[in-house]
Amino acid sequence: MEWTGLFFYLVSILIAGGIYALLCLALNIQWGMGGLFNAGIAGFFAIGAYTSAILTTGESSKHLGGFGLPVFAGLLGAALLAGLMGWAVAKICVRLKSDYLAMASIGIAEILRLVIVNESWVTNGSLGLAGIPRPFGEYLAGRSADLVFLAYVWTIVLIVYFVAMRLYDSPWGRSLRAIRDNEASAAAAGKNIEKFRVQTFVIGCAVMGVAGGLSAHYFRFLSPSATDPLLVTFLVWVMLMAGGSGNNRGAIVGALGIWSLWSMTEIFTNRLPLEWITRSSYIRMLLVGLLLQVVLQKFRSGVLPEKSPPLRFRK
Amino acid sequence: ADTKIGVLMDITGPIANFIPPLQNAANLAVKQVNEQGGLLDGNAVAVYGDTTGSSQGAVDAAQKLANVENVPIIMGALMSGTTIAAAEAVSIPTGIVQISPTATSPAMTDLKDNDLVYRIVPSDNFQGEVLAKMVLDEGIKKVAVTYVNNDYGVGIGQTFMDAYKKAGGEIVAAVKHEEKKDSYRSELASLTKGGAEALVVIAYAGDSGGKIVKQSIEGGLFTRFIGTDGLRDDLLIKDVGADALKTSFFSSPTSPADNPAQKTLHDEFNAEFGEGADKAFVDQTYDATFLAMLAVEKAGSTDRAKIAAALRDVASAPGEKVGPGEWAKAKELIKEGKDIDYDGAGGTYDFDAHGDVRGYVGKFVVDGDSYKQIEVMQ
Amino acid sequence: MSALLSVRGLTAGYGGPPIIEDIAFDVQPHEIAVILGPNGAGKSTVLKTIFALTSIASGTIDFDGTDLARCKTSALVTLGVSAVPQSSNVFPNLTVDENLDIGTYAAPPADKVATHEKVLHLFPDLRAKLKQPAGELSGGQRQMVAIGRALMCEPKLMLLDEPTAGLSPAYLERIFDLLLDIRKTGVTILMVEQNARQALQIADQGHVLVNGRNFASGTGKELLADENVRRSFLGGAAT
Amino acid sequence: MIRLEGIRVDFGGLRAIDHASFNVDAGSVTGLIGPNGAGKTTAFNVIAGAIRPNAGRVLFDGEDITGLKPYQRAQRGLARTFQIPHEFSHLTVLENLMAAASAPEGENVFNVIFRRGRFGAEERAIYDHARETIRFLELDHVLDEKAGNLSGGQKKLVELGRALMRNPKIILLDEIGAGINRTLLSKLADKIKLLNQEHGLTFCLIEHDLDYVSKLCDHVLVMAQGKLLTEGTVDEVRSDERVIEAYFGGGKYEAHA
Amino acid sequence: MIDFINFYLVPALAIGSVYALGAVGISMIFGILRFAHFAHGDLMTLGTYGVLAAAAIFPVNPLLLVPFGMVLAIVSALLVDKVFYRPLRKLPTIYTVISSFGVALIFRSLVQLLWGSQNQVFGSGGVRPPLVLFDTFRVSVLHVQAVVATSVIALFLHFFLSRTKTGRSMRAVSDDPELAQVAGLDTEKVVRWTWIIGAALAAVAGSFAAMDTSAHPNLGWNLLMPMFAAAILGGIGKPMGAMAGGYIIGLAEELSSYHWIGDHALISPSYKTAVAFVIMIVLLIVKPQGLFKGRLL
Ligand SMILES: Nc1ncnc2c1ncn2[C@@H]1O[C@H](COP(=O)(O)OP(=O)(O)OP(=O)(O)O)[C@@H](O)[C@H]1O
Ligand SMILES: Nc1ncnc2c1ncn2[C@@H]1O[C@H](COP(=O)(O)OP(=O)(O)OP(=O)(O)O)[C@@H](O)[C@H]1O
Ligand SMILES: [Mg+2]
Ligand SMILES: [Mg+2]
Repeated sequence: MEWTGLFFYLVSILIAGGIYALLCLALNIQWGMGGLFNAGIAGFFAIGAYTSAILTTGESSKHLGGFGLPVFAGLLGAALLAGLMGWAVAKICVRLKSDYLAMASIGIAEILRLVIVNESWVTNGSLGLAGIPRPFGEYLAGRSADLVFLAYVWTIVLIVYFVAMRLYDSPWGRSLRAIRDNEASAAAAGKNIEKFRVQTFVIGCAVMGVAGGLSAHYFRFLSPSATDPLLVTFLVWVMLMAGGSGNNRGAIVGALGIWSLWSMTEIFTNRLPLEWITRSSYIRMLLVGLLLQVVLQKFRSGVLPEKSPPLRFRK
Repeated sequence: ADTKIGVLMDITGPIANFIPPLQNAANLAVKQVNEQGGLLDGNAVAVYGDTTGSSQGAVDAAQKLANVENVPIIMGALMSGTTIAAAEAVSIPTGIVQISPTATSPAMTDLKDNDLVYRIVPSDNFQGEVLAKMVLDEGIKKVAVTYVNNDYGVGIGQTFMDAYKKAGGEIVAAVKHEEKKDSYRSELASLTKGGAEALVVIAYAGDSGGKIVKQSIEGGLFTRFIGTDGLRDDLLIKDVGADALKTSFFSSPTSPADNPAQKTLHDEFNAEFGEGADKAFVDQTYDATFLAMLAVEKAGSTDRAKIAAALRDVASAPGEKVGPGEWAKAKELIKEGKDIDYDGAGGTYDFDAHGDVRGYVGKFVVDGDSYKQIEVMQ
Repeated sequence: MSALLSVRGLTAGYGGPPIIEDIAFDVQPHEIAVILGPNGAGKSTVLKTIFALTSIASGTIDFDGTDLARCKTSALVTLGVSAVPQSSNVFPNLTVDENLDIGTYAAPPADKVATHEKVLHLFPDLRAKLKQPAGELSGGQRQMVAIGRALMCEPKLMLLDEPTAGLSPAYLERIFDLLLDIRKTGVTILMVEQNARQALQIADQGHVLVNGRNFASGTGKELLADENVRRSFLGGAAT
Repeated sequence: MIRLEGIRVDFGGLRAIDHASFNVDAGSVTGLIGPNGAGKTTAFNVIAGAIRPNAGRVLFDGEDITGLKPYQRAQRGLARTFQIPHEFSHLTVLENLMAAASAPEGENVFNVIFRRGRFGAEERAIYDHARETIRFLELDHVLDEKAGNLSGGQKKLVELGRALMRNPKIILLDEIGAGINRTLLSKLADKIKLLNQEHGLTFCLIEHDLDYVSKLCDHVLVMAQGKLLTEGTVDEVRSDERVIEAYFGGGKYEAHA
Repeated sequence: MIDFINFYLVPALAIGSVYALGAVGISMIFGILRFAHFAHGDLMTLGTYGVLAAAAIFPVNPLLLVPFGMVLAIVSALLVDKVFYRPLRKLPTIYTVISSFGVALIFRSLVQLLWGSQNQVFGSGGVRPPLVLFDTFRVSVLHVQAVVATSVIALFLHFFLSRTKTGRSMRAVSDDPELAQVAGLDTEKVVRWTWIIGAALAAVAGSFAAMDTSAHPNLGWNLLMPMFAAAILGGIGKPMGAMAGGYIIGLAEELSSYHWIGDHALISPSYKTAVAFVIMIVLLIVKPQGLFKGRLL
């Protein structure tokens, strides 16, 4: 029993870690490769989550639709809508320099959050959407459903990883990194900066949307508390930096590593002496904050630093 | 051996400021159990999980409680969002009973939960309706309403307004407001239009609710306030003074008639921690924790499968009444094989088929530096 | 006669493998010393190392009795060393006036107004641009601001990294004249130049650097006459 | 090949280019000289599209390109270098050059994800071209070094290398010589001549070293204070009174004061 | 009209003061250390609790105790800079951004550990009678104090930045830290001053916010986003701009729900925060360098 428990805890870490890995890969495409400082991850995540949830739940009077589509269609919709939103944001903001883009995207995410909380005819506001199905949910129940979901999540992670690798190891990726480093000279080399950036931003946002969708299906319930920037935006940045920005494998490693760190600290703080117990959560946050500093100082350029892709025909 | 009781709370994050008295409440329950014979054949140990106020954190914390700590039952969480996410993703699949002391979202009623998810506060719909009746009974025909934009405020606010209008009241202004702002004066300015007799505030005293009351008194905008359990907090009296609240009244879930159980609990709580018994949701948190332990005791083991049935058993009639702090008595009765029925500080808790309770709502007014219950409605 | 600046066995780099190895040379007071060499030889690195901007693996840098290898960058100006880096050598968002003013903060000159006037006399083009941010200047104008700033603190030793790069012939000449001039006032100069031919003409001594090592040293005249040096580094036969 | 007509550029109150008009002939190596702050770099920026002129037109091969963006001009065969190096600092030297090449197939996202076969040959050709250029620029030993870590002169060479990778019709060189070792510089001159004669590539270069200019250029444009002062062969220009005054500082310092 | 002043304008100015004081620090840190300081809000909280702790000992007007909070904030900021930020200074600034995010967690959990996470009110709390002028203007005394204090601070700050050597060095360091070192400026001293000013003002801002309502561990974190917006609005690295930005954000948030047209709030108060962000984004797009040109000052 102990062991099955630990096994399923591991499964849960891997599921959440997988969702974070998607976010990290998406951010890596945007920031690691494209130099686009997206600090509004939570916004695109939320769009994906709500889209997928609305598309897949059964008809309801409390919110828009409830279209009862299969999960896969929901995730596709999440990618499309988040991508579309990304496109609109990129069209307006992509010219901004990195710090400014960061602020603009934080602002947009915050506006989106307010829309989600206030426009309850679409989202049921703060009361949230219930009864969101899991993939193959009709055949499975109980803990084993988590295993199936784990496989589902990681299949998507692998697909996105391969796409990200292809993007990275290509003339497209190279030009993108060139644009990141120096716009003026990229333009002088005939690169249509705006086009590259919009493409990057849209691809990244679409993946963030998928991650959002998956989280909605994982929790089976979606309310604004699922799109908290602390856990969605900032933590993802931490993961990417710790894993090594510019490196897709680093993104995945960072996501798993930091999420494990984040999650497991509680197991230790729960074992503090009794008189500390009520404060254990504060101690945990303190610990997380300190561990973060250690990670930053010890793994300067991330666990796996950025490398230029190899050229296959070079000896 | 000791038995772990999972306590899931939103300790850090957006509602951090509500938590300390609630942790005290849970700890008090555990302490009393251990002083009066312990749980099963050992002591009870509360294991906390922190949801950080987000779904991700809630699921993660619940996973740890369920799988690493291996708890037989979970008390919590407090916000509806974190409660339902933890229930859907963890408690239901792992077959753990979860009792929330405070989650009021109507969505909880319809969860496909294999009879595992309970709560001991009535769904929002209930308090809203009763409040409407209470206000009309006072002879107030025109009110302005403001409610906080979260699951708590929206739930009660909407049902209140619907019920109030249906029963003939007039709502002259209604404003939904965001939490955590510093000034609500512009919201208040629009609420004053229309000449309402009183302002209905559905928000927490520790956050927007307290600020709204204070700022309307300072601005001379309203003198009469009607609040819900979130506002009915000693902090409010401390903040604006009893004088300013003379004509105001508050609703809060309670137990039928005048409830000695509540007084017992409050006395013990204040004896232990000095203050805070009157904070929002202290009663419910204590009761939920106590109930959780009763259910484990009743089940006779930490076998998760047996606990759900046991919980219904100990919470509802028939059976010998047990109240807050009466663990020794309860343990004795269970050992004798007798049926018990826990009636807590916050209500009698008879679960319906959905794991919800029908509640009683009390009407409170300010009395000195705390509140006095003057009427109970069902 | 004791050297003002004496570099011994200097090995330094940027954290990776060393860029310069076992460099040694002396600069006597009131001298103009020039460092030459192909691109990437490590010339700038030598100057940066003296200015404590790289990490030193071994060696000493003795300036007037102080070991600069143990100094903080910002302390050097107070000791009387000022520098003009090769690139990003002005504060782009500060006006020209402010750029010059910054030069006086660490080591105020005896007479600030007079020094200011002297610099403007040297670079009259700047007079019209005093209130303009330095980032909006042309390449040559920036160079003037950078040198001007380094002069504002009345240094004992100036480190110049390619001061004439990007300057028009008129200014090129003027800079070289200036160097001779300020040498007369007692300032010692260590500079890196690619305009090697002219530089060697005014230099008291030159050091050729190749691949991070001392390759050849001598007086300006000697190096100019050296066929090997000329062919490899000065762009072929003398015209 | 390039024609500026009545170009005017104002920076706030400052008129950096004041109704200048001139031509850069196809197949020529044209020098652009003038004192510091004359507006030479600004003129390049106008031609390359980095700055919109306040008035006037830019023609390229007879076509008005005033409204085009820098990248569009680059795609039409216009390449430039920057006076202050603008390297891709986190890319290696090799990647710097390869990234500068145009790769229509390889820069198509759809191809990149789904049809990787489409750009193999193109990529190979770019690679070979880049290696060749690097060899010529004597940058072999720093092939895999991040460009941000290069020395000042090496960055200039990378700057030139990127322009060469474009296979352009015309290259604008902004003080490529400043900071480059003289021996290498004369080799660059040979290369420029070669490209000009054998491939008919047009060059326009800003340079302060007149000896160097005279070695390379058939035609010289002289700018001063935002205007075209004069033009002609190097020798003609050298003996022009106005040029001597404005450029060589006439009677030493007074001319500027 | 009276309503407008009493319920919209004056409170907006008071909130604007809080944003302004907080944004100055963010803006200066952004200008000089080049990173978005996510722990600034929590630094504010820490300072506020410093005042609160002092208020528990000395029974005087809490405004007089603000220096205690300033000292606490300054010491913490300097310590954190030395231990956490400085080792990362040579790396891309994103590392420091992430680090500051961790520091925010550390600050917040320390406040929670030391003082608990319940709301705490200054002094006896209670309703403070407003200042009534001409029988019609009713404004809170604290609001007036906040606005006046902010103006005085703005004057001092302007003087410091434009007249003192340290102040002027700040601009150089913000432009090019390495060159500043080469030019002999003590960059570490400049950095120290940046923290001192930023932290001190943060403590003042936090105290005003807490005295107006109550103190709790999320106090500063909740204010962080509008403060960032204010810093951006004023043009990053420009303290005076940030001040103006703070007031603009404060005014925009409060005045957007005034019934400018007809009888209804122009924009639902639920969207207050959004208004601030929309203004920020629009400004970023049309005038990316912020409202005020030039770095610092
Ligand atoms: N962005 C700008 N804002 C304001 N003024 C500018 C800007 N760029 C250039 N200038 C001014 O325009 C004039 C021409 O500058 P430009 O860079 O074209 O000169 P240049 O001929 O290239 O000189 P150099 O040989 O020194 O590089 C100079 O006086 C310069 O100060
Ligand atoms: N920041 C750095 N990090 C790593 N390597 C560097 C760095 N700066 C320079 N280098 C390397 O050190 C070597 C010497 O550089 P340095 O700048 O000293 O050359 P230089 O002699 O001044 O050349 P130039 O005449 O081109 O300016 C170069 O090969 C360069 O790649
Ligand atoms: Mg150099
Ligand atoms: Mg130029």
